[in-house]
Amino acid sequence: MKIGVVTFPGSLDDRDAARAVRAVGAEAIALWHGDSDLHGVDAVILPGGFSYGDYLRCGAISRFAPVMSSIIEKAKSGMPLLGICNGFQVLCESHLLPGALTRNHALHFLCSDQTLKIENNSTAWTSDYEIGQEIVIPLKNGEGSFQCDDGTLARLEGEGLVVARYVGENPNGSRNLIAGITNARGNIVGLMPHPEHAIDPLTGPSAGGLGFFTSIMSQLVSK
Amino acid sequence: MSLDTVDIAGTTPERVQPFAELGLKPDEYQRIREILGRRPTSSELAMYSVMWSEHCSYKSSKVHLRQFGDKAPKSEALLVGIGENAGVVDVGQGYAVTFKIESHNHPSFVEPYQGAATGVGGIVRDILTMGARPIAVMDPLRFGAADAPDTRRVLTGIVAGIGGYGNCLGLPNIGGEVVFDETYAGNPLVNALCVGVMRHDQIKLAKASGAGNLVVLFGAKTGGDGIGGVSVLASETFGAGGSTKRPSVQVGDPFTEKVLIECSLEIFAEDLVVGIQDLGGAGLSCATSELASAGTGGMRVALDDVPLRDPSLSPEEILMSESQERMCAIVEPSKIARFLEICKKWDVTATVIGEVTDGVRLVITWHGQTIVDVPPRTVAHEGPVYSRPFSKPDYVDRVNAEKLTIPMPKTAAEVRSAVLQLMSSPNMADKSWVTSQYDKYVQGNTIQSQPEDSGMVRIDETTQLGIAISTDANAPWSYLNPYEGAKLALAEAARNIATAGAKPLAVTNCLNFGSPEDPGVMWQFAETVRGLADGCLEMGLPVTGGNVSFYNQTGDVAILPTPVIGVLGVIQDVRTRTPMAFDRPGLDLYLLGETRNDLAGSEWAYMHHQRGGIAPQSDLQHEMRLIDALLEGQSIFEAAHDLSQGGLAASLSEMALRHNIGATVLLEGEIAVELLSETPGRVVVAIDKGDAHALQSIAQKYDIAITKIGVTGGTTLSINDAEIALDDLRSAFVDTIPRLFG
Amino acid sequence: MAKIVVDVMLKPEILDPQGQAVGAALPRLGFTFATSVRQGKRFEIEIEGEATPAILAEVSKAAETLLANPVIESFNVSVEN
Amino acid sequence: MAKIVVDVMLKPEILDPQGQAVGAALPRLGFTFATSVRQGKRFEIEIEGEATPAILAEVSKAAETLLANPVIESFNVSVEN
Ligand SMILES: Nc1ncnc2c1ncn2[C@@H]1O[C@H](COP(=O)(O)OP(=O)(O)O)[C@@H](O)[C@H]1O
Ligand SMILES: [Mg+2]
Repeated sequence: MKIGVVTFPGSLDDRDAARAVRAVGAEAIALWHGDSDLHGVDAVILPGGFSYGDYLRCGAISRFAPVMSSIIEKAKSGMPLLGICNGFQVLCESHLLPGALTRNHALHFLCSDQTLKIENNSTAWTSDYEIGQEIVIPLKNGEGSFQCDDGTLARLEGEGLVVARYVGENPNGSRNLIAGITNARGNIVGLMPHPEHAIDPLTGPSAGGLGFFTSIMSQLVSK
Repeated sequence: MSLDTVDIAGTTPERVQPFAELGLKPDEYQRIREILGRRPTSSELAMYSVMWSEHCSYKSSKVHLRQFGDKAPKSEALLVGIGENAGVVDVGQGYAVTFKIESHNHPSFVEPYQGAATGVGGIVRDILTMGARPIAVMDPLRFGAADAPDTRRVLTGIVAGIGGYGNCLGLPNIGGEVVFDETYAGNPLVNALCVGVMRHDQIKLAKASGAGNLVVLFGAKTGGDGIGGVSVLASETFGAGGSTKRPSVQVGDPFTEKVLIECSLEIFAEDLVVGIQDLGGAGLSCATSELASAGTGGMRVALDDVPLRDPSLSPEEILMSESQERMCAIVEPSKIARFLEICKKWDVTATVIGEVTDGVRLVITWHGQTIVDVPPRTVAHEGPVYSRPFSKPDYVDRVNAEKLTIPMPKTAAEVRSAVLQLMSSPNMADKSWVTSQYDKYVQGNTIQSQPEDSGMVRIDETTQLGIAISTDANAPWSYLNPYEGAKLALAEAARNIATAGAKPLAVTNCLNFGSPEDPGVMWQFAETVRGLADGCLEMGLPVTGGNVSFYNQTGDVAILPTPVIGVLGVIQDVRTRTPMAFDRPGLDLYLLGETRNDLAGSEWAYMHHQRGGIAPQSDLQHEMRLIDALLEGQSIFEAAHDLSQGGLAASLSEMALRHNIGATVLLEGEIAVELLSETPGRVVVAIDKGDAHALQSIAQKYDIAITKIGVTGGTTLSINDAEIALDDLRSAFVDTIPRLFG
Repeated sequence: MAKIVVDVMLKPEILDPQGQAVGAALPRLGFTFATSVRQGKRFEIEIEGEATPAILAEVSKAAETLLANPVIESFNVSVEN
Repeated sequence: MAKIVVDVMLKPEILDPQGQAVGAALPRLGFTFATSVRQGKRFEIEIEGEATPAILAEVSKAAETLLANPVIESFNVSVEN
């Protein structure tokens, strides 16, 4: 199985995402922002970081990278796509997912070990979790507050498109404690915290993030 | 605007030049004239003045810093020593590690966010320049009193700036310090450490050799950043109205630096450079003169080829600009095409601005006219050297003679309240409000970070080889006795490495002091360097580099002498490291080392506004035996935590709160001393009951006193008959910093 | 040469923590004039030649696709003299 | 009720990485109108009653101490109608 990991200028967690992909036995394929060829990958991860410095709005500039046009097209026809942190921001800016990620309500970068509750295990990336399962993975960003209008929020909740929610105090002001969402088809997932940094308790708070990567492996294998 | 050329300088010896405004003394200016055999051009004057400044030339500190070389211990680990951009240490398995601390104190007071941000940017480029991939940063910080009005502005800006830059570069922040003391009001200290790793054969040096090789400037375009002083020169030389306003504040662009890092690493991997230098303080003046003087000697640069952000810059200003995110490389002509291709891939501006010549002079032209023609060594290395007068200041004997009058808790109620008070004091309180603004996970190799005793990162995912770093300073002790203070800071940093199970290997330092023109401050400095050099020799740890920051004073009040010492260690298998805190009940707690009445300079004394008394005497032989004992005992320690500020009370509190597991402790002797004294050379360890024998035999082997002090478990920290609920301890510990700065 | 300004503000229904923080800080410093503060972005764009209607239309398109995120922000284009 | 606007921009001689990033992105999207882009902040402040000269003076003071950092930024206060 081949999973692509995109590197934009300013991507930071691309190596970590690739490490997590290898940890579940898949092949990690490096995709370059300027190259629209997806090299036959079965799924794509948009990693964390500060693409283009995130100087305008997070993800606003990367959305227009050549690689994104291919990814958007494939994802619309069902290719699994996971956006982590900056990747989630890119997904919202690309309108593949609704809403937007805005400044944390405390107005500074926050790096913490965050408890999440999995709310939807029918996506391509969360099938190995139980509904209601709690995991602890790193949250680290300056603009992670999920915002959308009331109608969108009602739709996300009504259709069960919330994938994960923060447990405990709201870390950043996200509406309804939303940490991650999916599209109706369940192939595209955006998640603010970093599962790729929780694949080994030696270097992360737990191995609780590994499920995102084992999930996609089982999905791809069973296809 | 008329251009001042070498030709004109030769025919107008009488022209009055604004050397004093540029910080040069009359005799220094005279020396430049002697070196050149004529008056300098305005561009040459710009270069000499900035390169002969205290910051770049180390003119007041050089005579003392020589001791690091003279007293250097034999070390097989040292691959590159003092003098290059950063020292390089062999950590085995073919890996080389480079690390260094830099200060960015003054700019961070003027504009806290940008000052701190560009401080991180600068040290990261130093590490990159050695050929290494930067893998982590640390940030020892000092601020004025926590409740002083300006501290909020300074602290919040500095912390945001360090996070803003480091996070965007993708460098985990693995440790640092946050210390408050009145003397830092108006003089905050921002010291930034970066560590990088490479293979032995990838080490790069800053030298320009091989006539015909090209000089390439790459990275950000040059603007008028950080050249406040030289505008004087531009205006005085070029008549009224010639100079525009130049910012003295540099603004950082971390995205450009991140791209520059990746671009440079790709260039290094293909072995495309002969030499390389980053542009930091003194910008192109520094890079060209240092590269040339370390090489075969000659270089020619066409300054008008430098890409500019602000086209109105004069040549003098271009030479002195401190625009960030720039590098200068020496490239063989056959490799330049590939070099430029990689730059293009990363969208990095790269321009050939000159070449190495077989001459012995650095020649710089501006639209074909020669504006600089100098022997590069005289700019880079042969600046003035001062043996500034120093003498022991009067305060020392006076404060050493002072008797401490501080409360000494005795009853259970007094002990309880003392511990709560201590742990809620700004210096001891939980710093996670600060450290949670830093990414500690990026790169996926962080094994330990805040609040552990040292930062630890893995450098090989297969063999699990890792390194650990700690930075420490104890300014109150240095104030009482700078010689001992330096040794004690060294010992503490080394101990913090060893508690985690890493073997100390090498030292870097950042020496923060007041004005060197004050003989008392100069004495503090001289004593500090002597202490550090002696300490390093005794402990067998080479100093690989460092930084000196003088003039940290407001009026005639200097900061406390603050030598920040960084120690690097190696650990063969990071999975075996010892964490600072126990994570289960039923373990036995032991104190390694002896407790004496060392309250002078302690946090408890500081909280009661007492600075007097006599600093503890270092015992480095004991420290070395303790380090050996810690390394040998690593496999039986469930936890090990250094005792420093706040003594045993602080260490036990920190251990208990980490995983919310209490402890019951019984102490003999005077309880206030047992809990609050800061006697160096002590560590608390937690072991399984079954390992008591093993611990005893290690202690015996290394002649380390051990005392069983208690057991882990419960929901309180009980000390003799005092009971402190962990919940109460936690609120005391965690509320202070957010209340002050949140 | 002309200067075109694009102002981008969060839509009124979207939470603005930056504006709120400023609004809370002002009275602490003794400034009591504000009943509400919102914070947005201002882009100053220099162009060669005149700000013709055609160019302004282009700028609006750029604002819509890049400078603002229409999901949460609104924008306004004006010419500075 | 009146609306006062404070525009804060980096001084021209100060590096503006944000504006630079936008300036570089525009042509990649086919927008070629800009010769330079600078990015700053816009504060919209609502007050009760009129924007009297006294209040505007207060706002300027607030801009100088809080909204802008005079070391690197300049600001402009105006009244919106
Ligand atoms: N400015 C900072 N940046 C990063 N880490 C910090 C900073 N200040 C403190 N820390 C971390 O917080 C922890 C506790 O700090 P401190 O009390 O100074 O440690 P110690 O008692 O070992 O000297 C350490 O892990 C230290 O590295
Ligand atoms: Mg310590």
